Amino acid sequence: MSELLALAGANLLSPMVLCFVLGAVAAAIRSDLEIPEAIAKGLAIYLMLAIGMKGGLAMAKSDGANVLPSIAMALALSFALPLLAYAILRGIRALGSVDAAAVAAHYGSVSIVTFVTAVEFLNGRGVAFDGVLVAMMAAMETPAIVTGLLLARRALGPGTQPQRSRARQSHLLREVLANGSIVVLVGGFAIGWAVGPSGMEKVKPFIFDIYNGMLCLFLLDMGLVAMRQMRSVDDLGLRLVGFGLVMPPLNAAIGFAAARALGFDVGSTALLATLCASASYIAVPAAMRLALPQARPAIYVTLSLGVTFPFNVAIGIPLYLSIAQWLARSP
Amino acid sequence: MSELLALAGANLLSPMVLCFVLGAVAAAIRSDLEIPEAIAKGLAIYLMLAIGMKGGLAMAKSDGANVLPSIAMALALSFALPLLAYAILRGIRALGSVDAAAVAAHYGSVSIVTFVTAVEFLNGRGVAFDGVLVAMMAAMETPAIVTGLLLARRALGPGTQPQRSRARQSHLLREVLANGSIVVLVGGFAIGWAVGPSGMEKVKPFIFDIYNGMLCLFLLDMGLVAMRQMRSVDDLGLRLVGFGLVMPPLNAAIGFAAARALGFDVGSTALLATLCASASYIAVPAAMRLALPQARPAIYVTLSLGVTFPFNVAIGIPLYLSIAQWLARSP
Amino acid sequence: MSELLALAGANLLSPMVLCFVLGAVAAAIRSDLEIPEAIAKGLAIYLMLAIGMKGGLAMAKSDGANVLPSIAMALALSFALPLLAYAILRGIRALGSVDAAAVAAHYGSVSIVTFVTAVEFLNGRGVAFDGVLVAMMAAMETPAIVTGLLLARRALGPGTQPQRSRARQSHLLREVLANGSIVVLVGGFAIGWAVGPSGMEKVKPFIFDIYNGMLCLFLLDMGLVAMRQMRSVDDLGLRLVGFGLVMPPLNAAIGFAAARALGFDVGSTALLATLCASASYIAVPAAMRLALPQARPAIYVTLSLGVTFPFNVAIGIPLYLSIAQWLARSP
Amino acid sequence: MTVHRRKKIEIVVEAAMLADVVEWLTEHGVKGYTTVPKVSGFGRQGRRQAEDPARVFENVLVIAIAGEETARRILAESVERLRDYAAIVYLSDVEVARPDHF
Amino acid sequence: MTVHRRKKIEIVVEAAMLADVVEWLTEHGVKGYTTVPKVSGFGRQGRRQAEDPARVFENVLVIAIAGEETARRILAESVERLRDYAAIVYLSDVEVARPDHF
Amino acid sequence: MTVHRRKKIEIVVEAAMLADVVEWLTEHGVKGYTTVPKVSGFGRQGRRQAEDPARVFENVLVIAIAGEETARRILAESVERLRDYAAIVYLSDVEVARPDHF
Ligand SMILES: Nc1ncnc2c1ncn2[C@@H]1O[C@H](COP(=O)(O)O)[C@@H](O)[C@H]1O
Ligand SMILES: Nc1ncnc2c1ncn2[C@@H]1O[C@H](COP(=O)(O)O)[C@@H](O)[C@H]1O
Ligand SMILES: Nc1ncnc2c1ncn2[C@@H]1O[C@H](COP(=O)(O)O)[C@@H](O)[C@H]1O
Ligand code: NA
Ligand code: NA
Ligand code: NA
Repeated sequence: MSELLALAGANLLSPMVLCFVLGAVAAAIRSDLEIPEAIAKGLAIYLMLAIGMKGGLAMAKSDGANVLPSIAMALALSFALPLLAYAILRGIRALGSVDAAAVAAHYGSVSIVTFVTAVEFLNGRGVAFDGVLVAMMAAMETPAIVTGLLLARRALGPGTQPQRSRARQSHLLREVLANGSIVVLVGGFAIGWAVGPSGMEKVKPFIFDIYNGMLCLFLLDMGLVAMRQMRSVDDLGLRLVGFGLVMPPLNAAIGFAAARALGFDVGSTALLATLCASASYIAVPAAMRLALPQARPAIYVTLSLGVTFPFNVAIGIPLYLSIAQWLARSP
Repeated sequence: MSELLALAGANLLSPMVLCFVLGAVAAAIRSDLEIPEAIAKGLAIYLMLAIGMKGGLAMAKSDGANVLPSIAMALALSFALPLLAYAILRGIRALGSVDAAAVAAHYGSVSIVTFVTAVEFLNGRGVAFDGVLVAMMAAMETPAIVTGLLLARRALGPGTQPQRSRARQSHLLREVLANGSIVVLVGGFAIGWAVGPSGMEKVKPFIFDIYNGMLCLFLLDMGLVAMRQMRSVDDLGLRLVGFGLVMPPLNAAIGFAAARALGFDVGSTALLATLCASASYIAVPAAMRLALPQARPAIYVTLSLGVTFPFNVAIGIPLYLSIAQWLARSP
Repeated sequence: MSELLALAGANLLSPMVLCFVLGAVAAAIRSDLEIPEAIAKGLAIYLMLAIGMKGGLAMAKSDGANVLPSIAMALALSFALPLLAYAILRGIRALGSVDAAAVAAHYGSVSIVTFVTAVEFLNGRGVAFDGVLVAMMAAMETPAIVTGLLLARRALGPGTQPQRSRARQSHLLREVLANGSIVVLVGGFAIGWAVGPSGMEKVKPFIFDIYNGMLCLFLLDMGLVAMRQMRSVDDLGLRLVGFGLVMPPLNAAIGFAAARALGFDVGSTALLATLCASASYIAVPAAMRLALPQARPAIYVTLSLGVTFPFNVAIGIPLYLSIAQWLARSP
Repeated sequence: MTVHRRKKIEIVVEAAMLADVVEWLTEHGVKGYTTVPKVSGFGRQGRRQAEDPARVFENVLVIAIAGEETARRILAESVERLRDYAAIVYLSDVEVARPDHF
Repeated sequence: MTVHRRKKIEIVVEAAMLADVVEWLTEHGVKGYTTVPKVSGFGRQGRRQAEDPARVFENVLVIAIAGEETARRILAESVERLRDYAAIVYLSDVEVARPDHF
Repeated sequence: MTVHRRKKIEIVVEAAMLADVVEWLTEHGVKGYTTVPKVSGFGRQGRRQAEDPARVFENVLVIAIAGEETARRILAESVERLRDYAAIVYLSDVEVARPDHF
């Protein structure tokens, strides 16, 4: 426990995490501070590209034996995790079935920013991890959406759902399969793998050296966004907020089991737990808004961005690493 | 004098200042060159964060004995400086009392970009300065607004001013107290102080190495903006333009006295004079527009951005450094 | 030939060109990936400034004897090249005379991004070139517009053209003479020249070190934009697409002759050929839309951006370098 | 000059529905439309603020000039069609000079 | 389908006043409004160009559909209320299908 | 309060023509205008999507409130003036409170 606190304390002394705190404070005192949307999107694309390239470079250096089983596991997790979230939400009577299905999809998918923060946390403590985790993150983003929609369809019954027009359907498919973040992430991964160490040397100052600084700016924005979203948390009610805090460790537990099955090292285990614990707040909301307009965005965005995201950044990530280290010591 | 010219000449040979000149030339020949607003804002946030962190890091290395008196002095200066500007404007019958109050508020506050340019100028000549100047800049931004509003209230008399609605009042308060630039600057300062040299090492390539280059882009934009604003200068009339050129050295003189009282070194003296001499053109206009709609923005924005800002960048900063060096030599 | 393929293969293994491919793939699978317009413009300004400064720095190190004849040649080429394009378009009966004149103007002018990609390609193979090429690029951007408008005026006959209002005419003149990209490029060139190696040292990390990485992001966007534009290529018809593929090598041939007349080295020869071969897709469309509204942007933007630009990036640039190397070996 | 009466249809709708609304207008045979992006607002569904990360809270304003009958049919259908979405629809009278365009 | 007549209130006003105008409309009981940001223009106060650094020269366009009486009251009050600001207000007739929304 | 009738002129036009349209409106003596940037649309000239690199496919929406006669003259002239460009023009009735402003 004291080890955990020390870890969390050390975490808070990195400029990156402090920038997140700064953003949150700025929003809390209702500052008019605003990162222009274009800058935030530009930073996100940079981070996706850099993290993809780094993962690909790591793969180029390793033997790559565990790629296929890892990705199969990621797909299975993303398909399955929404079922647990849905069962809990219905069990505690927190939401109707359509809203529950929408929320469940968010928790089966992943938050890329949470992953990036966890990677930075591991780097800061010198904990290594496998490049395949980047590919697993990409694989986990979308299957949960399918499960969520199937759950909702069952609830709505046949015929209740408005007929999808062609434009809307094709839009949804694109959202889900060719999501911009995933394309950049996977593309960066492939590039890093293909060009290898000598090719990556050419972009080292941009991709490696200034990475932490770019992350500072991005986390400043995330602090702002998360805290502003937290203002709406009161409207959720106690039961839902409790769900948003309890679901991450539960999903992380499933992640630990999966990591053990794959024979992962400490760092990879912590990252897989983080992926399972995190909830999407960009890709899945966009998909739900198109495919399931009856579900309320005020609920699913606030839960994932206003409750679960800050919980994971402040408490979850150090916790998952502690557990991964403890698991590695116990046979 | 020849020393001053040599200094000014050297100043003009840095890529940063030449980028400012380039922006001004582009605007003068009516080029359609435009830095997107989002980029300009992103650059400003980067510069605030970097300059805050650098100041905090400098504080972490020093003993910090002079922090409190310095900040108290900064607050006092910002409260008091508008009185002189107001008296002059009324004395030369350049403006009515409401417009004069609004303009006075701008000259009591500070221009962050002018400060950044001065810091870069000192760095280029190897002149050191105290990290506390960054905190002083933050402290000087808002008190002048209060003085300006009090001056205007006296002029308008009781009851004349339209009742402030709740939304507008709280908006103004936020503008003034939780201004985004100040939050980032002070936050960066706190972070730099807290994480110290070892923590800052992680973001060195972003915060230190590429800083001058980012400044190039930002000053390119400022050159454009300032020159485009200068086009409206003709409408001001001779008396006001004269005010915009004479006020900076007058306020700088007060800054020299304050610096001597605080026992500042050469670099810190030059910077405090620069802060006093500079006029706000972002935070104060935004506050005035809400709190004092009767005052004309075409006057106060043009004066601070179109007259005083270019004067300080081209002539003021080298002048204030020369004087600070001369003062240091004379007992 | 095998040498050419090897070159093209090596080209494809740089992260920069792979980012272009990634953007094209993302657009091809209809991903919603989008680089915000402000970021794209910011990157473009950065690249112009950096490439200008690098060219100026190279000039500062060389003797500069060939500057005037080179620029005179550049102006002459840009004036003359549209005549060939126009003759071909009319000869193959691909377009009416107004559309043909508009398209011809694009092929006489240059694509800055194609030039930047070529420079990066040369750097990757260690091939040197003369700084004056940057000045030649700037000189080639606008004369072709004048030729295109004269061709169109002849076709429209006197009086047919709507009277230009003052606002529109001055707008056009500004577009053409004080185009933002050119101002930054030429300004950066002048700055690099003026401050020399010691001055440029201050901005080295920003201008040199992270340049390749910034180029990655920019080419990612260009891949997206070009591939999205290629979707409209079907509407062009076979004859026009053929024109868009044959015109670049034809113009490149003229570039080789000009390079020989100027006594250029291998790298400069390849770059001049690239300039001649490339077609404008930003400056000229904007000018044509104002001055020649009867011409159809769907044709000229699709041809230059959707056909010629990707051809030059994938095939043209390695081809022109091979030829330049072959020419250097044959007396 | 003779002027011709047409109806202006204005629709404020969540950005995610833009493609759908445009398809629907086109099915009704409008000859053109104009869209204003990044619009914010307030209505039954509460505050909707453009430029959120997921663009889930962004509105767009769609304007179409069309004949009276087309406009009335679109207004009538909108009740059912946009029921689940943040959206409003309203018509007004406009005068145009070139009747063939609309 | 029966259509219902309402008034459209349109206000072009300097961006700094947006929060204030919205509060004022709400006090009058409008059930919703729409705002278009980054609008430029020209009027008695001269040229106002969006995207200046201090956002002092940016306008917004506010649209609200409301009942006739509400609209007239807002128009009448606007004279006094927006006297010192860059602003214009105008009303027009619109038809809507769902009367309870406005 | 007495209200005064004016005409609202709305013009959707390609961005490249903005300076020209504004000059033209001013020649007709309008006392003000408002411009909304980055507007997209569809019309006879096909799809026009704002934010393309060359800004060749961007529209703007220009709004001017003016007297009836001015508005009719502008509408009449628009046919000739904007023939070669992507553009539409339409008028509608509005009510204002301060007749001297428009
Ligand atoms: N009375 C109104 N006047 C103007 N705009 C409205 C009004 N009601 C709603 N809106 C706009 O329509 C969007 C959707 O409305 P709603 O479906 O009622 O939430 C809102 O976000 C507003 O932008
Ligand atoms: N006659 C008009 N038609 C359209 N918009 C106008 C008109 N007059 C003023 N405006 C808009 O309202 C803003 C404020 O007007 P003013 O208070 O007259 O400066 C201007 O910047 C324009 O955007
Ligand atoms: N019927 C219409 N309703 C609304 N906007 C239109 C209509 N027709 C054209 N527009 C707009 O006017 C622009 C130019 O139209 P056009 O010249 O017909 O291509 C289009 O890009 C649309 O933004
Ligand atoms: Na998850
Ligand atoms: Na000052
Ligand atoms: Na060319």
